Amino acid sequence: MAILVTKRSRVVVQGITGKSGDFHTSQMLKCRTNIVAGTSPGKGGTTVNGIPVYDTVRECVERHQADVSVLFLPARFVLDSTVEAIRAGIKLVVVVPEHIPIHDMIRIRKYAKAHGTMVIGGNTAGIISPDEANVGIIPPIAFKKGRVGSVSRSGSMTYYVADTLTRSGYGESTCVGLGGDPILGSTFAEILPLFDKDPETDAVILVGEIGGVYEESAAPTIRQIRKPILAIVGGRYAPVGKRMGHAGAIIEGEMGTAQTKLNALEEAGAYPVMNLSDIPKVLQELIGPPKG
Amino acid sequence: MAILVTKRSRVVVQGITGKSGDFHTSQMLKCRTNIVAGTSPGKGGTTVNGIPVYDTVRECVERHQADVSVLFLPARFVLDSTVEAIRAGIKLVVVVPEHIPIHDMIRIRKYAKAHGTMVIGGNTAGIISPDEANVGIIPPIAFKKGRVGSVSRSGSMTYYVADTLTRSGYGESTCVGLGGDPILGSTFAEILPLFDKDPETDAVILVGEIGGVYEESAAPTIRQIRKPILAIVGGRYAPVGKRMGHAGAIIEGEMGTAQTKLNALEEAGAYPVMNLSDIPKVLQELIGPPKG
Amino acid sequence: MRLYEYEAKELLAEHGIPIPKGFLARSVEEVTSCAERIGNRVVLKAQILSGGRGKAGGILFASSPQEAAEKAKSLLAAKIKGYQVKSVYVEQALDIAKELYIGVTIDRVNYKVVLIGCEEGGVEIEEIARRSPERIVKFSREIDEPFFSHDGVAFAKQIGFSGKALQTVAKISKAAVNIFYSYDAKLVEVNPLAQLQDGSLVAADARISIDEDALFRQGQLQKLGVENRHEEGEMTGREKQAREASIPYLDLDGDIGMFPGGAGFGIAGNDLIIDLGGQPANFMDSGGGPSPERIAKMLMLLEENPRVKAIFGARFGGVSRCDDFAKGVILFLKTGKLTKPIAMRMTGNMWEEGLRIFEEERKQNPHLFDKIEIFGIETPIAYVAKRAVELARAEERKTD
Amino acid sequence: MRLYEYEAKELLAEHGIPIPKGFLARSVEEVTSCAERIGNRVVLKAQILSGGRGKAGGILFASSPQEAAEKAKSLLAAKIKGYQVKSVYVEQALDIAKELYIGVTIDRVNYKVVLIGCEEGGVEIEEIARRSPERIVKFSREIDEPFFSHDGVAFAKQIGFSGKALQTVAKISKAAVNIFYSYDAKLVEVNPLAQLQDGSLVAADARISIDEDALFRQGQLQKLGVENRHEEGEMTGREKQAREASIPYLDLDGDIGMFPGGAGFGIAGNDLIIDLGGQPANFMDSGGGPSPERIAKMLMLLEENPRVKAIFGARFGGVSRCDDFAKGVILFLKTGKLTKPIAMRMTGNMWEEGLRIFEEERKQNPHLFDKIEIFGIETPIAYVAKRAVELARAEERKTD
Repeated sequence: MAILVTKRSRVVVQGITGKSGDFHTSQMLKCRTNIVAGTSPGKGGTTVNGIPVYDTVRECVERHQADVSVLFLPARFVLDSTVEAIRAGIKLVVVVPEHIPIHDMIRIRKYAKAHGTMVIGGNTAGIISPDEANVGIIPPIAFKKGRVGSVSRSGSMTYYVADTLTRSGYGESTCVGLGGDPILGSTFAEILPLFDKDPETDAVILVGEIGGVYEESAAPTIRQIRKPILAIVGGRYAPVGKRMGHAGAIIEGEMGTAQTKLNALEEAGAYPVMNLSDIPKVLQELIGPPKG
Repeated sequence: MAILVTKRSRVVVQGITGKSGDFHTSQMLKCRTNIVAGTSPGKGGTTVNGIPVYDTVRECVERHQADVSVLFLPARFVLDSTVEAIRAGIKLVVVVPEHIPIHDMIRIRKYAKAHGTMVIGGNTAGIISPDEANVGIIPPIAFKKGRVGSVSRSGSMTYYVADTLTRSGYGESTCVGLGGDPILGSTFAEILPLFDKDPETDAVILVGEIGGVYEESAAPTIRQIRKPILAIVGGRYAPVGKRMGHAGAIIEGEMGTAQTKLNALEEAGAYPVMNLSDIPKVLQELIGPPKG
Repeated sequence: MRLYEYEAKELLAEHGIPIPKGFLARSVEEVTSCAERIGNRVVLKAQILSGGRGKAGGILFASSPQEAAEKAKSLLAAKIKGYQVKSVYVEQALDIAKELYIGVTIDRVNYKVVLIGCEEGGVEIEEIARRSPERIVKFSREIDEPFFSHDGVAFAKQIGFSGKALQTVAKISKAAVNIFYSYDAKLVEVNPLAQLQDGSLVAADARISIDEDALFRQGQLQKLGVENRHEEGEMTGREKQAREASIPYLDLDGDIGMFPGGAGFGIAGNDLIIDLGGQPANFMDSGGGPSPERIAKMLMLLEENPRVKAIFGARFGGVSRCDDFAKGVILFLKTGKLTKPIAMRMTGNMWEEGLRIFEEERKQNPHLFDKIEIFGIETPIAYVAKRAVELARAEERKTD
Repeated sequence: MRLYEYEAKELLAEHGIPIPKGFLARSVEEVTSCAERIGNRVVLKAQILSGGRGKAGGILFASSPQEAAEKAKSLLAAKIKGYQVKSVYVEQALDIAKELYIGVTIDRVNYKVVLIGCEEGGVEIEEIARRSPERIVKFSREIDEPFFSHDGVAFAKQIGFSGKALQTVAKISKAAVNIFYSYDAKLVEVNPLAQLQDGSLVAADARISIDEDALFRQGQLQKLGVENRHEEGEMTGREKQAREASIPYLDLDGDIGMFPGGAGFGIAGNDLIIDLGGQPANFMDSGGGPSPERIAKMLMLLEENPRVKAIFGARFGGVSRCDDFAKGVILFLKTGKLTKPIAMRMTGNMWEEGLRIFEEERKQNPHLFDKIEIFGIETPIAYVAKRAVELARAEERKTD
């Protein structure tokens, strides 16, 4: 099965005619991702990498039953394009661009929630389910189909975790990059339950990092998850960062260091892991040796 | 019974400490309108005409179960104050001020519809149910409790219709002034069904006038009304007015003269009446002589 | 409140809608230098607050600065649709292949904001709406519902555009919606939106109408020099005089001076007089809560109107109180200028006080009331109207 | 992106929030004349992009223009919290009875906009939030949900205001929300909002932080002269140099130069090195899709850092491709400046191409690769990290 993206996903690339959209479409196609269409207003009727281009997402949904979209567009167009995808009925939007205005991300989140759409990113490397689909910019080299999921705030850590899992024989069911922007479309709390329900996932690696409160706010969800969750939090030795005025502290309280995050995650039932190389050992204890 | 405002209405006056709010509160009280509270931010704790003043409408609702509000405020504050009343749970808002920005009135209408609140006005003389309540600025002199309702786009015509009804012995159940502003909170289509359901109303006088499309758009509703409706439309001899660009014509089509309005109303089942003095004769035919 | 074409175009350009090169000129010399700056063929457009300029001779073409100067001379001396032409917009003449229509306005029936588009435009747009409504594309939206770029794309696509023009029309429609909201507009109309021979799109003419009642929050328009104004081109002198006193007033053809209360009875009163065989000389509305001074001014307008033979007055005091009304009438009577008979009814809020004021004055100066008949709630309004018609007939007989 | 106090106050004033009389001064002379214009007692506030100025000596009082001049002299020569003081805001000293707090920010957990108020304010506000959270009033709203005047009234009432102050706090809170939306702010903080002895309210200090990523649509801020800036007061020279090249970079205390890919592994890589007994000399991030030039620049920063003994490189090509990475590394190697050993791993998108580029260069100029060990997917990253630690230890032994 895998989660979010599978062989059956019907992917539309928004911004397919741009340099980046064009290149990564070819890369995603190499992973046999089922890309059915692309959009670029004013370029409807052309093709890119053999994929038909339309002016609107609605056409992609109506003619190709697209259900997943991935964005390769400048940050300033992300709000518009995401809302377009949501309105057209797309159920998963993967936002690759970074530096999206914060207010826009909150608008996107509100819109997505109201319409039951999941938005991943911005500044995400994407989502990969090895042998099924690769939606975003994830280099497939380190990935191999397996039974461990990962969800990470960092693209590079997604790669290194997969590198570790593949190397140790566990492989991955699905790896989700939440994205590196300060305000994210989806967080750990929304992804973990999907892994819990996925029959092909036995354990999940959660990769957090200093800053923000996404790890802490995932704690209540982690308590509900039955599958083992391994938690890594980057920045254990990071110097204490600057804070954003008093208001942030009033709202978020005493959160945000790697230690408070690890503590919160462990308290909620996750297994803290210090380094990537410790993952196989801990997995072995929790779910036994890799299968196959 | 009467409609919209009765003895049981619990009225709050928004802007009660202003010159106009103060004066008309005293006038409404003379008609024994059940005014329970007034508002004026920053003046909470004082009294006007013996009525307690609060900073917010919410307090008036919580402490006095207010359910009707009437506004005496400059036009620029009407959006804010109406939304405040709606949010506080008020179910009928009577907007006396005129010259309310058109965009604001559309915002008000949207907000009111979403919350099931009825807004009357702007630029309305108000609503009077003789011997029950008088909410607004209607001079009670020509009014007498009876069994004919009226709904009018013009304050002065409300008075003259009542003058006619009272003089002929029919009297009035409730008289509703829709208001003279170009965009109204409620229209004929919303008021007529209330009269139809009111056991103490036997017939309704609808008073329209040239301009806009409120009469034409009431036609479908009029077809559903079982009680007789007498229709007067002012401006039968008015010179053809100027129109607002092409867009208005595209949206509204061929509507807006007194004759098209009278035709539309008659076709929908209303009885056209040319002059006020014809009303008693037509009423006599439709509902018989006045009672009592 | 309609904006001048050059103001509307300034807003369009500010919001990214392409407009032809053009400059405002207030004299023949300015027209010449503008025409020189533009080069080639120019069009001179009289800046008046009215549509239908073209048919009325307010739009002239010129192939050279010399020709522009000649034509500007006559244009700047002309009166078009009642307006004295005070300025001319000198614009590059366009090589138009096709005229389109884009407009944003309010749907007053459904309380929506509507974006309207058509692949045909110009002066024929209303005719198209009537004849082939299916060719008109309408996007109806809740107020304040964000209008996204992709909405503009969908709109342009539905009108029938593709390729580069699709993107341009999408942008223009989004910009038009932005203008609508930014300036509290009642109407934003780009008509015609011209498609040139090279395929590019440009706003050949524009009409923007602002809600006067929202001007208080339109600081930017004030900065642009836009102020409250009316389409007064076709106003009579008396209408302008009334407007200066903030009295809604319209001259009509009859001989009975109408001196009513609110606008509603102002309109219905005219019907009443005509049904009784009279002819109103005017429409008038006192506005809400008029001062005694304004009441007096209203009467003075009628007294000074030579058409008026008799005056029909009606006051049902609501927000406008009878005491203020009575004071105003007396203020006028005391000028001693009244020569015309008045039949008038007064009732409503503070009528006792109004009556008392009249009675007191009558005791002091009974002669002031020689030509005025004042009725109260006991007399039906139709009787008072009939009396006014009789008075006018009597005056007519006198002059015969 | 934090605004200077004087910029923040300009925005406050523009939105109707009362601010004390004050002027910006860039020299002792200007301070004197500002103090003269204000009269009475003034406060001199160092304009730096950092909080905690008061405790750091950045806020001084003066009873006369002479005293102001003296204090300005030292203030304009001072470095406060790492910032050279370049300008001073000269403001009327306030007779404060009470300090309040009003702020608008984003609740990142719930994706809401939150208005925060407290009848106590100043530097103690965080302490209050911790100790007595019930005293903090929070109004949490959906993004773009209109904030009405009556919301402000309800908010002010909940904080505990009545009468005239209720109206003022209502207005200020509404204005703060307006500012938050108008300028794509991350934070709008009026703290302290000072209640003076006469009961009036005035914004004694203000902090506004703008979302850099939304600056492209903040034309008005650009007009006000606000441009993208960073809080660089405490930056080292190398950090400033990196920032000029748009490379996120932070100096640390160790001796291993960190040359990673994305920010995520940039952070985790530091943990890895420390766990392996090493000490990173820096934090660095290449940003998305770095050019070969930027890659070369990153290496140069490490080469030029005298602390650095060895370099740990890691590239997992995603949006940043390995071919560009290899080109950048070679660009640097070709400068001939490399003196430090590098242990580096490269894999990910276009790794074959990257490897090919290295191999070709090695054939041409084998000596360029003397100090660099390049690993691929076959080698675990922890091994490469360990190798970097070993190399640093070896260098250390050499210098001993």
